[in-house]
This record gives sequence, structure tokens and C-alpha cells, in this order.
Amino acid sequence: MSEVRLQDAPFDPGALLTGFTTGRRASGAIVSFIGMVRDEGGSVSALELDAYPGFTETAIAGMADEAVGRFSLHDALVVHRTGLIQPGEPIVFVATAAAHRREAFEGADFLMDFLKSRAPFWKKSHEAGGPRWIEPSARDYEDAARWDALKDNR
Amino acid sequence: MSEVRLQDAPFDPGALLTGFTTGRRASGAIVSFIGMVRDEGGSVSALELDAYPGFTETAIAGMADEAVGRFSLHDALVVHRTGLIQPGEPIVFVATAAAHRREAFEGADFLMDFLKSRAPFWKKSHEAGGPRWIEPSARDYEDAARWDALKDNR
Amino acid sequence: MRVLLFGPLRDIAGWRERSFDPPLLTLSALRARLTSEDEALGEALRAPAVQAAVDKVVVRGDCALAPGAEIAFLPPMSGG
Amino acid sequence: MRVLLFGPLRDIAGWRERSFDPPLLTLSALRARLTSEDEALGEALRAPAVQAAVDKVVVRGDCALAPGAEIAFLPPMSGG
Repeated sequence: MSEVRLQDAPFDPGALLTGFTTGRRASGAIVSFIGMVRDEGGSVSALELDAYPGFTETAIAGMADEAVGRFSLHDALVVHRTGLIQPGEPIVFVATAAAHRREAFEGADFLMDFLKSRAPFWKKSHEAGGPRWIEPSARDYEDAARWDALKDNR
Repeated sequence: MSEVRLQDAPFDPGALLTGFTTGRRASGAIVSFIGMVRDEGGSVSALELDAYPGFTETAIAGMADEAVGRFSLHDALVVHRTGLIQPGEPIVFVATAAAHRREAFEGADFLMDFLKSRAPFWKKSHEAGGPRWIEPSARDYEDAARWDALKDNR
Repeated sequence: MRVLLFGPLRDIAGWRERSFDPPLLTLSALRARLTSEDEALGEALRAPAVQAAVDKVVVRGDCALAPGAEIAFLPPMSGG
Repeated sequence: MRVLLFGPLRDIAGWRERSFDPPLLTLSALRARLTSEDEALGEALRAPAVQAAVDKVVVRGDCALAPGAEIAFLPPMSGG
């Protein structure tokens, strides 16, 4: 079970967490992650995020379902902003629910690593020196590769 | 920087997360953990959590400060229920803020492992067969020991 | 037949979406058509990291296109 | 002088907090007094995993106690 939403409008992470948490009597652990646009000391004026409606949600839902299966999650939620996003605003919210905390932590961590390195978004950073397109960092690729190594060891 | 609160009254995790998130322009990543009382299929009617006021907060603040230093966190918040807690209610809320997601995830994970194995609480489970006092599980001790091994490898 | 461009391809071409009527019959014919109209776009589309999706499914190599197909060109993804 | 019990020690003793006036002068004298009043509690307090805290600081072995000291006996902690 998982849910994926893309939206141009800002979202309230606290309200999403309350909705995700309410009524879960079998889940002992809920982990959430919020990714925020950093202002990098004022040099970034906005991020612009381009998605391919239909295609992007399907790809993310595939990652979420993989996280649910791999970490025995009871549920996973991904909410992602698209369009223009200002510094200090949340860009992504991920929540996972599981019986125990290790699964909930690893499920959210895994999902974020895959979102950051493989999700079909195209991201433009509007900076003082002009706009530039962003690709995943070397660290994003390394983070995602951790899970392949872990899988082999299990 | 960190904050620790103990309270008998229930708390709203979403409201805590909104408060923790608002106004953070330098933090790119916020991770939260909510521990809930599981009903274990109806066999647990309540948890009763005993703390030593003054002593317990100080011990947890020490763990939170260690997490802040070790993972370069911008902030950490721990809110813990005491007294009688019903199944489905949150018992602990932990939030961490950092520049990047790996630090925020590891800080929250570390803090929860230490809270679960070493925090000065005494916990009674009210069950169908009568009340019983709970000690940390073998897995709680193993989870906490992971960090000693990681520290040696860094 | 609709063609969609994403990310930096939009900046290079100066458009995000176009209709082609009459439609092209194959992906290679569509690529040739786009290249004949805009050499810079054609070159960008030939980069090995640029993927093509037909009706939201990534395809490799050439393929036949239905008249109502939606073809998207996907440069390397930025991630979320 | 106040003495506090936590967790299962409360169930064994049947109390959570008591004042002692006149105060005991050392931790060992306090342990002896508690044991003389309640052998089951005394035995529980002698378990190696039970820690003693004086004015919220864990102490090992014996120590002198100030007249207004707060002494807590802490059985193995459950964690949060």
C-alpha cells in the first residue's frame, strides 16, 4: 500500500503527518522526511521542478511499492511539489509506517535515496548567476548504491 | 542545540512537526520519528511510563546533544509521554534538522536507538494476563550497539 | 501525434509540446524531422543519456508510432 | 531526607516516596534501615543492576548523605 501525489501548491508537512498517523493501531513506528529548498546563504532565489504527469507518479509509485515490499511497511506516502518553489518551502514529504522502527527508518531512507537519484524530475535552480539545470550529486548516486550492497548481504 | 520535553498529556505529532519545521531556511532535511503504542491485536490495554523528573530529562538531553554533535545537526527535539498511554497514541516524538538528509536520518535513528535502550524510564504493560514490567529487547540493545561499531570505522 | 520535451531540451528547442499532423510513422522518422527543423535540438536528442518514451513507456532503439501516440524526450533526470 | 523508588521497586515496597527524619548519614546506613523494615525490598535493592542516585547523580558504592539529600533507587531502565 502506498500513495503518491504531485502538486504545484505548497503543502503543510504537519497536516500530512497528522493525516498519515491518525488511526494506526498496528504500526509502532512512523518516520517522516521533509526536504526543504535551502537558500544557500541567499544565492538561490527559487527552484523550478518539471515533471511528466502520469509518467513521474508511476515511476515514484514503483519505488514506493518496492520500499513497502522490501521493508514490510504498512504504508508509504510521497507528496512532491512541482513548479516554482521558494527557499524555506518544503519540496518533498515522505512518510513510512511499520511495526518496528528499523523498518520505518530504512524504508524512508531508501525511498528518499531513490527519489533523489532516479525520480523523473528536471530541476532548474534560479541563482544570482542565472538559471542552471541540476543533476543528482555524486553523493546522491553513492547513497542510492548503498542499498544494492545491503541487498546482497541480506 | 536541542530540546527535551516530558509530559503526561497527549501530543499532536503534526503540530510538533510544523513548529519544528517553520522558519528553517538553512536546513535542507528534517526527519521525524513517532513511536506509537501498539495494541498487539488487543492484548495490550495501556502502557504506564514512570520517569524521574529532572534526572530523566537530563539524561535524554545528553543523548540529544551527543546526536547534534556527532551528526552536525542544526537542531533536535524530543517529546516523550509519561503516565498512562493508550494503544494508538504516540508515546515519543523525535525530530532532527540538518543541511543534508543523511545526517538528519542518522541523527534521528541514533537518538531513537539510545532512547529505547538507555533512557531512564520504567515501563509497565497492562495486558490481559496482568501488568508486567518491560526491559529493552535484545534487538534494542543490538540497535544501540551498531553505533559503537560505526564510530570505530569512521 | 504529440511530442513533449522536458528539462534542458525545452530551453534548447524553445517549445514544450508540439502536435504533428500528419503523424510520423516511426521514432527514427520523428527524430529526423526534428533534426531537419532544428539541428541543435537534433544533436541534443542524439545524446546517449536522452531517453524516449512512447505513451509513457521508455523505449530503446526505433519503434513504430501509432497516429495518436504521445512521444516524450527525457534528458537525464535531476531526481526529486 | 527523601527516598524515591522507581519501576518494580515501587510494587515490591508498596510506596513511591518516603521522608526520613532524622536522616541517615550514609547510603549503607539507609540500605540497612530499609532492609530491616522490609526484607523483600532490601534484597531487591542489593541486585547488582539496581543503581542509586544521590541528588540526581548516580553513585557507586557507599557515600555520605547530606540531611536534605534526595536518594533514588533505579532498577534496570526500560528505555523510552
